[in-house]
Amino acid sequence: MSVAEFLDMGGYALYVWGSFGVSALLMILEPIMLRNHRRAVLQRIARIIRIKAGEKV
Amino acid sequence: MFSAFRTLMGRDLLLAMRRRSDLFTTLFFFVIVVSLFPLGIGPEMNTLRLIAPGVFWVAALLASMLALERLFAVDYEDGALEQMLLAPQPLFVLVLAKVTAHWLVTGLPLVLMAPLLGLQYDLSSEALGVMVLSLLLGTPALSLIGAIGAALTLGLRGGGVLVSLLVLPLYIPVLIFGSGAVEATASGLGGQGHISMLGAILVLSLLLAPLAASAALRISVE
Amino acid sequence: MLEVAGLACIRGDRKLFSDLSFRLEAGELLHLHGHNGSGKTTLMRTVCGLMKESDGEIRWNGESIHRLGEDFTRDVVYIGHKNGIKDDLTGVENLRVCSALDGNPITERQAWDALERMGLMGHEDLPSRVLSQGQKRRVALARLLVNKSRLWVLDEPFTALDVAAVDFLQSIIRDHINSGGMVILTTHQEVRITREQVKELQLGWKEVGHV
Amino acid sequence: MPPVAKFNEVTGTKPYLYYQTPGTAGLHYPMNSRLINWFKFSSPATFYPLAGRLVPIFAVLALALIGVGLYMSFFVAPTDYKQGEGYRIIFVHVPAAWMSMFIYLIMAFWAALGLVFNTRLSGMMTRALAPTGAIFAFLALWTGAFWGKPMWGTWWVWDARLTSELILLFLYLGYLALQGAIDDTRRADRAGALLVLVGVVNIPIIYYSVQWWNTLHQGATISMDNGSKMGVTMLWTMLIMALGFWAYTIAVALARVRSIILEREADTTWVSELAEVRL
Repeated sequence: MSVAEFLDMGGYALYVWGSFGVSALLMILEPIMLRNHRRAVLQRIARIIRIKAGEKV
Repeated sequence: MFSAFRTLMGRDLLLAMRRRSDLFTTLFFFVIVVSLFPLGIGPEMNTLRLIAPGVFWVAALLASMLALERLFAVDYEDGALEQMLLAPQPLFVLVLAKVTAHWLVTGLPLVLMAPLLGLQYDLSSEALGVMVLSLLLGTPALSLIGAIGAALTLGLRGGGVLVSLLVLPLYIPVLIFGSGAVEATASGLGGQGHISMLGAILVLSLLLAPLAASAALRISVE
Repeated sequence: MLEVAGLACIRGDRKLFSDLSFRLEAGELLHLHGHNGSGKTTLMRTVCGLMKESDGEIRWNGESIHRLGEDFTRDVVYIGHKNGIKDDLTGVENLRVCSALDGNPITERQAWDALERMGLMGHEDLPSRVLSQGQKRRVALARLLVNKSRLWVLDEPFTALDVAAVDFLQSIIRDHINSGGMVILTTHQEVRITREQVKELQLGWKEVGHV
Repeated sequence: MPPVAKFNEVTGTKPYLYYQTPGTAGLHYPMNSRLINWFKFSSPATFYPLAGRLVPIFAVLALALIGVGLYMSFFVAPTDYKQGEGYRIIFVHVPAAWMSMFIYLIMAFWAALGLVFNTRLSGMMTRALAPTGAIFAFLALWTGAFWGKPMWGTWWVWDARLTSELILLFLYLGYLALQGAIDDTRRADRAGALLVLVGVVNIPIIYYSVQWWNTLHQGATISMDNGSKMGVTMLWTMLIMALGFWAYTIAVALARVRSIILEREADTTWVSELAEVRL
């Protein structure tokens, strides 16, 4: 089964790759957004600690 | 317990009487929305007769949702809701009283107005009868389910739109069986099955909705 | 008899107070002090059962108030910042509805007398929205005259009241205390009640250099 | 550690009570409240490292399962005699639909737990699962539409299951909107939990009424799955893909609950001592 044939999906290329593609896209996007959100939260906490430390010292 | 029910319902009806204008806003909204469709879709009687059940029911749904926000909000602002929570009566009885009063003010007028509007859509008398019956069973269920949404979104900014987003999915069975009943009768199939389902949903919401709404009130007042 | 043990309350993510314990017997008044935002109102609403405490126990006559439920709320009357009266109803109607909901309905006559004693002569049957803030407060406080609850929880009861009303309210509280009732209140004014019946509770964060 | 200034005001003859600053260890910490406290308060603190260890495990498991599933759905599963290659979309559509329903039930479980035991962790779990559930509901609709177009020529088919999936998406959006509208975390958790429970009670009613409505209007001519006969390999592929999605959900949900815990416990001592915060 040549690559071209595989990509063509028996004429249903748009629909098959449309579904699989969007699913893959969302299931990759979600972890990435999560990691960014986590990094932002960590930075905010670090800043709070620095402010608190700054105030006390 | 029953005296508290009567007292609170009497108070709410008295309040509604004092503010007569609010009484008619829901009714006018229903009448206007129902009258808009023929203008939008065209005066052709056959199509109107076909879409009448759906139009009436969607309009009733939107009208009851419109009035939902005020169900607890006024009491929340002036502190009467706190006193209700602290009253030595089971809270769900008080919630039931308030929802009954709310239905009498916003739901019942729709039911009474439906036959009149039915003439605009040239509905057969039999279909009109089932329409009134389905609205009579359906609108209390809408108020009850809506009370949960109103209690959950108490005091939130953008509460009105939020209530509709929370409550609409829960309204769908009532809509389906309500308009289905009328349509079945109009097409001669007989709407008995739908009406009984509507009654079942009403009984279910009569039992569960006040409990859920009281729990939601306790959460929101905190 | 009200008993609170190890109470802790969290507002949002801020811990207001923790490990708070006190006891209130019949014929005693608990006077809450504390700067704004120190948790006075939160404490009162938690004691009434309006809010859920995050830790600790509140017992009324030895039984947790959550288990007692309505039996506890029957003995409590709470008057917070909001008056809890409807603007479209008259003073008399408001009073009768409130007392009916509290479980002891009163006659029209009793309502009129209570409002007169509160100094609302001539204003009893006006819709509450035309009354001034002080008069609305009097309508709300008139419930204390007709109420049979033993525990009064009053949040800033004296605000918006003129001198005459404050004196009258002080006398009602004194009578309630002497007849074996209990009161928890917050006020920035001085409470003129005999020393041995008053308990003070200071709330608020007292850290070094903290106002 | 700020000095513990106990503010002790004794007036009147009766001895009175004291109050102490928050956040510091209680002077006397009675045994029983320590146990209750452990379960209620510090469970996020102990759960955080536990979740940290689980996330990579489930992530790898998800990748492996989905990899095998994809391979099987393209190369192992035979071409369908009637629908040709287009039917392969069900290997994503059906697992996504299953997961969207399954996640809502798990949210209901955590919601019930949260309301009954008043633990803070369950509220966080419910909130952590919601976005993933909403994504799967959307994916189920998207792939359903992409499958409907070649089969019936229209993007949207008012089929009973697709309509119920749409309503499920509305329930998810309602939950997310409610969470967004409430600032106080305690109220948001408890209100959200109640909404999920009310929703879970309504799902069978909604599904049944949509089913009734669908058969009433069109009869059962068009329905999603009576097209291709369910061969064994296809069933296996779908199961593997579903397990892959399931592992993916756990990994994502645990990761999200960790950042929720961090957000909510930002000013506690155990968070400030965390390694990741130090660097």
